[in-house]
Amino acid sequence: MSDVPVILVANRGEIAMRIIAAARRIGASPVLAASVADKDSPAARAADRVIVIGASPANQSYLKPEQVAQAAVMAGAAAVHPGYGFLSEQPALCELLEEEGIAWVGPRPETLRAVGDKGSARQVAIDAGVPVGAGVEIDDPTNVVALGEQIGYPLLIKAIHGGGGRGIRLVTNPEELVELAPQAAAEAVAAFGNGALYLERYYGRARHVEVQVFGDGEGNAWIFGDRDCSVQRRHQKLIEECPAPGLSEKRRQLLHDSSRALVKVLRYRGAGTVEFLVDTESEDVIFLEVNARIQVEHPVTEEAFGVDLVAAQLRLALGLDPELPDVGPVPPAAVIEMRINAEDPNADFQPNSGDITRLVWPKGPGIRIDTQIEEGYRFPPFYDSLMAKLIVRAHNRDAAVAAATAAVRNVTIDGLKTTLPMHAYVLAHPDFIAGGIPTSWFGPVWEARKESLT
Amino acid sequence: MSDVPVILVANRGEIAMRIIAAARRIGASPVLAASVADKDSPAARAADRVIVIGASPANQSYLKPEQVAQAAVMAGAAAVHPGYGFLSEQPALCELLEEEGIAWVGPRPETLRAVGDKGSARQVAIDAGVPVGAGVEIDDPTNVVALGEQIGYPLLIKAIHGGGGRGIRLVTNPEELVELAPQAAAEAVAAFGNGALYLERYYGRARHVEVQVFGDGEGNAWIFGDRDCSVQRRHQKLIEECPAPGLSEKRRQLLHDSSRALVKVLRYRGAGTVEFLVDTESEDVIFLEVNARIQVEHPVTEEAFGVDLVAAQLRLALGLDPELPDVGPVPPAAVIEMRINAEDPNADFQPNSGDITRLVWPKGPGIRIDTQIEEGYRFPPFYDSLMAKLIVRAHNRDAAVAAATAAVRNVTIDGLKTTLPMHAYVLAHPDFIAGGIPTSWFGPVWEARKESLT
Amino acid sequence: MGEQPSWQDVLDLISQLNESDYESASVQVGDVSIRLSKNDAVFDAPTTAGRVGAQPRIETGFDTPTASATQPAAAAIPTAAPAAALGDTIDAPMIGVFYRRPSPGAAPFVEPGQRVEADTTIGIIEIMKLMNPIVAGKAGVITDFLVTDADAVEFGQPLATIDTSA
Amino acid sequence: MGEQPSWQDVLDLISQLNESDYESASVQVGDVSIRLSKNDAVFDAPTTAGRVGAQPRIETGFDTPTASATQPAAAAIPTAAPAAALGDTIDAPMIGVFYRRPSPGAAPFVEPGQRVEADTTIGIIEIMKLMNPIVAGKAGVITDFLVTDADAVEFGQPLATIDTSA
Repeated sequence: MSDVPVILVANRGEIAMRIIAAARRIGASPVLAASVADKDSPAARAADRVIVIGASPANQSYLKPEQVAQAAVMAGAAAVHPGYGFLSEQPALCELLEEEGIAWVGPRPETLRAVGDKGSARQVAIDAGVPVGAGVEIDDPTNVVALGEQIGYPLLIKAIHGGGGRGIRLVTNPEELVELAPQAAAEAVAAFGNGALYLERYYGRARHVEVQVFGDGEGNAWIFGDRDCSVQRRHQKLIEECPAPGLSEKRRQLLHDSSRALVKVLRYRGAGTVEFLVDTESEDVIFLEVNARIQVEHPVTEEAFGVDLVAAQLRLALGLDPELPDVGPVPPAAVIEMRINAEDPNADFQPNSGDITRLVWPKGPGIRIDTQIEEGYRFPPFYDSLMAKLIVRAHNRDAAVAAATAAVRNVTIDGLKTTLPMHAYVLAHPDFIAGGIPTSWFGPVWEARKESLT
Repeated sequence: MSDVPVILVANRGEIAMRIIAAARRIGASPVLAASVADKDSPAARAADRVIVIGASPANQSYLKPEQVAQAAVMAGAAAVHPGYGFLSEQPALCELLEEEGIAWVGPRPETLRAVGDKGSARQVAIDAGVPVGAGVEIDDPTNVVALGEQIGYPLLIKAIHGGGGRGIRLVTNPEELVELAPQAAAEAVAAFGNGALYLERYYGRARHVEVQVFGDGEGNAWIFGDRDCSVQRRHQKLIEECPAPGLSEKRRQLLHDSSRALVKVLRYRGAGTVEFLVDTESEDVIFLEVNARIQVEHPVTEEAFGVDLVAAQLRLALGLDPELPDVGPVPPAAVIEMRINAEDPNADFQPNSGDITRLVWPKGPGIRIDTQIEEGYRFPPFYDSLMAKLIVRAHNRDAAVAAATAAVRNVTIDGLKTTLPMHAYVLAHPDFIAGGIPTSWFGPVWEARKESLT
Repeated sequence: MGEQPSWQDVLDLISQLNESDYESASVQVGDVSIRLSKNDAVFDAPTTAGRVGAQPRIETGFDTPTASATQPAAAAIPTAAPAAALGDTIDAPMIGVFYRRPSPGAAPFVEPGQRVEADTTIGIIEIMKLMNPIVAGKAGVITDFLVTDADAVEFGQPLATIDTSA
Repeated sequence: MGEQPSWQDVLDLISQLNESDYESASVQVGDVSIRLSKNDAVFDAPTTAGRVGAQPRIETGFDTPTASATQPAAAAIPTAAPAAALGDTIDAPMIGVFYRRPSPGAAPFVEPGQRVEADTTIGIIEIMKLMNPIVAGKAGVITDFLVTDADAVEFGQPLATIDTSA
């Protein structure tokens, strides 16, 4: 066997390029497992070899564990990096590879299972002493005042057997609760055949803040600060930044300590993210979930701390020292990432595909572009709409916002509609500039802009 | 007049690209003053307009102040950025532009004059209380012991009327001095018609350390740390890094304070560099010169501190706030720049030109490439051999050296001989890895390598 | 040329020529001949009979009944392929290891020269220990196998050639 | 040629020719034949006569004496068309402002239709207040001025056309 380990890249697009770069960084040989649509892609050209695993639709290629595993065997891979999405958090591929003695670049399958389910993830968090959202079942819908006090207002009444947004009521005070609880129980019986209800605290103006962790698999953790990902549209992140602006030292410490405790409880292996809801109207901090993979927004952390998380993932998977430093809770720089999607922000973010006829990226200090696209690239219709990530670093947040604004202005992508106009708008908005907007901010602001234009 | 100011870029190659990027960063319109050879270059395509100022040889184009000034007038330029080299430190172009009311992106002409001459620069340094090299004229060649003590050993005896390396003798102790001084005087009479001699301290194992300054033109200074540029071949810098490794706090403070004093004395305007010789065998720190321009190696400072020095230069020249932060003496990152020259390191660094048939850059966190070259670019024979600067940043020096090593390994430039093999060699050398090598290190080490290969 | 261009090769060439600056082009390799014109002002030779206005024109040299048919380039991409009978292949429907025999030592499912129907099993692809029978997918005579027994194959890789006109 | 070109070779050649300055080209190697034209004014003749062994053969469509010469590809590149006499220009030897008159209101140095010698002054270029007389550089008849009086000109910019055959 050659002493150059083969890394199978089981993904596409910008993250495939990123994993290939990390493989080259550690002197490994990247092999791409590609669908037919991607067999001549820029990532395919960047890899040492391409193995076509299936047809263009993801459910016939990138989502097939046995096809990826077969490619790993054929490639003689020492490790498989699943990127994000696709099979990255599925124990299935991980276990198939284990049988073949091929390393999985990610946590153990039992970790994937433990954090993959909301209920068990919540239990893990409770075990680790991490704050979780208050929730309580209603025994008697006519006797709810004490429960309401216990949860706090505003709160949501949810039908236990409801789902998909049905059977949920927002309650802002005890009077409403007393009035609505019996009603909701009756409706739940009618709608779901079961009147069981529970109460949950409602955070209408909370931020999405997450912590980047890296576990050695034995309970020890590196913590690489936090990211704010509150610029969201329908739970899709649009802009991320590191560090999260305006966090008090106390809150930051709670987030970081909680994340460290989770890594310890899970004996977490490799890169992961612990997501929290950070309320702007109370001091509450609530655990949301653990993302057991590298995330789209990992570059802001890399640039802020001067580390290579993907190379560290590969090293750890190969049994090597991940070569990561111990760092402080706040990085010495501010970094913003803008997701450039092939979506038309002026037409309800409708995705589009086609040929990129002209492409110019800004250059200069602190600018990083993670992408697969290039001039002449035909952006395919089969996969998600992320075209590129524009990452900008500066000495502090104000400078980073200014640099990001200039960078967005100096991108040219012809041939497709992109989310660039949305970025220009957000970066210039006083609320964003002030920092600390909640996840509920973008939707109505963008709607209001649209109305002001018509 | 439009409210988008025009910046005339009076240079070529990678620095033209850099200035164009900075102009775009501040929302200005870059116009390139190009020779015929460069009129279709990547920089020409990146600019909003190209003005052909003269024939391909630099002395018929880039070195002609009146041609550049004429282009500035024709472009309606608000400011002219001269880059480095060419006319960047010549008062001539600066003064022609002043007459036209066009701003010069650089210090005042009197500053250029004051620091452009070794003698006057030394006097400015003395006035500013900056340590200069000990030197003393010999009155009586038979009575030199006291003078020798005053200078310290080793020292050089130099004929005042000598030059070009002639009439210089290295002396390591008083006995040699007593013996050689009369001889040298006699020889100087014979060779130069004048026996006048002086003694100068000799530093055979000194480092080249420089300080990045930025003056507001009224005596106030920003200091952006220091750079080590000691990997040199025949006074040509090959590798630069920020911060200079292994400097004691005391030495660093002396360098920074001296540089600040010079900015104050000169009421220095814009970006500049103060170069020092830092001895490795004594505690001596000696002022060498002020480079009154942006330097080739400015990116290491930009990446280390998260600033945009070229954009700051442009802003200041346009009468705006340069938007620079106050920073500490040591940056929160380590950055290394490798100059990739079109030279064959295995053939005495002989330059070559021709078509770049294949070009692949490494990607990933902390990597920045400053270049004009691209696949298919015909590297011209008319100008200097700098093709690209590969800049790598990491959280500390060890990580930066490792990242730089991987980055160099992952560059492919086909069609020309480059200095990449030299970089790979230096980055892997224990002396370089340890840090703090003197400028005399590279020459013999590279020679020894060559001999070991044959 | 040692090998004849495949139908895909021809399509690729046409696509490349279409993106080129050439107004017209003529390429002949062995018995494959391609002539294209963006303005139709050329090819006054006997072959130019039956032009369709200024449409690009493809002439294949394959000796099939459709070979001299004039048709627009765009239409030629997947449907047009009047499936040159001799060049037709059976492609791997999945990644895996291809076996021509039901078990080691057993006789191959089919041999070159043998006639198959669309549902005839011509081999097995093993993917992560799961055995998947591979059927011919079309009727004809297997002319050759392009992979060796127990070769790893990728999705879409041609396994065998089949003469569907036979 | 020792071996037949591969299909990839053919594609590469077409791509290379596309980036070349040729208007048209015809290459035949063994039984591989490629003919390309960017302007379509060719290929009327029976071109396949006169093969030179197995050498690649390129036929350009220029109707000049060299057009039908057989030569290796590399040699053909810079030896371009014999400079059409009518298209000759007098180019600015420096950047600046071009004046056709010695002073405002004065008569122009030369007018179109006028014969000049190599050392005839045809105008002045002012660069940063320095006036530089511009001479024709070649003998002939000035046919036209391409810049207006007091236009800013760049180095190498054509100032006037000259008929050197007149």
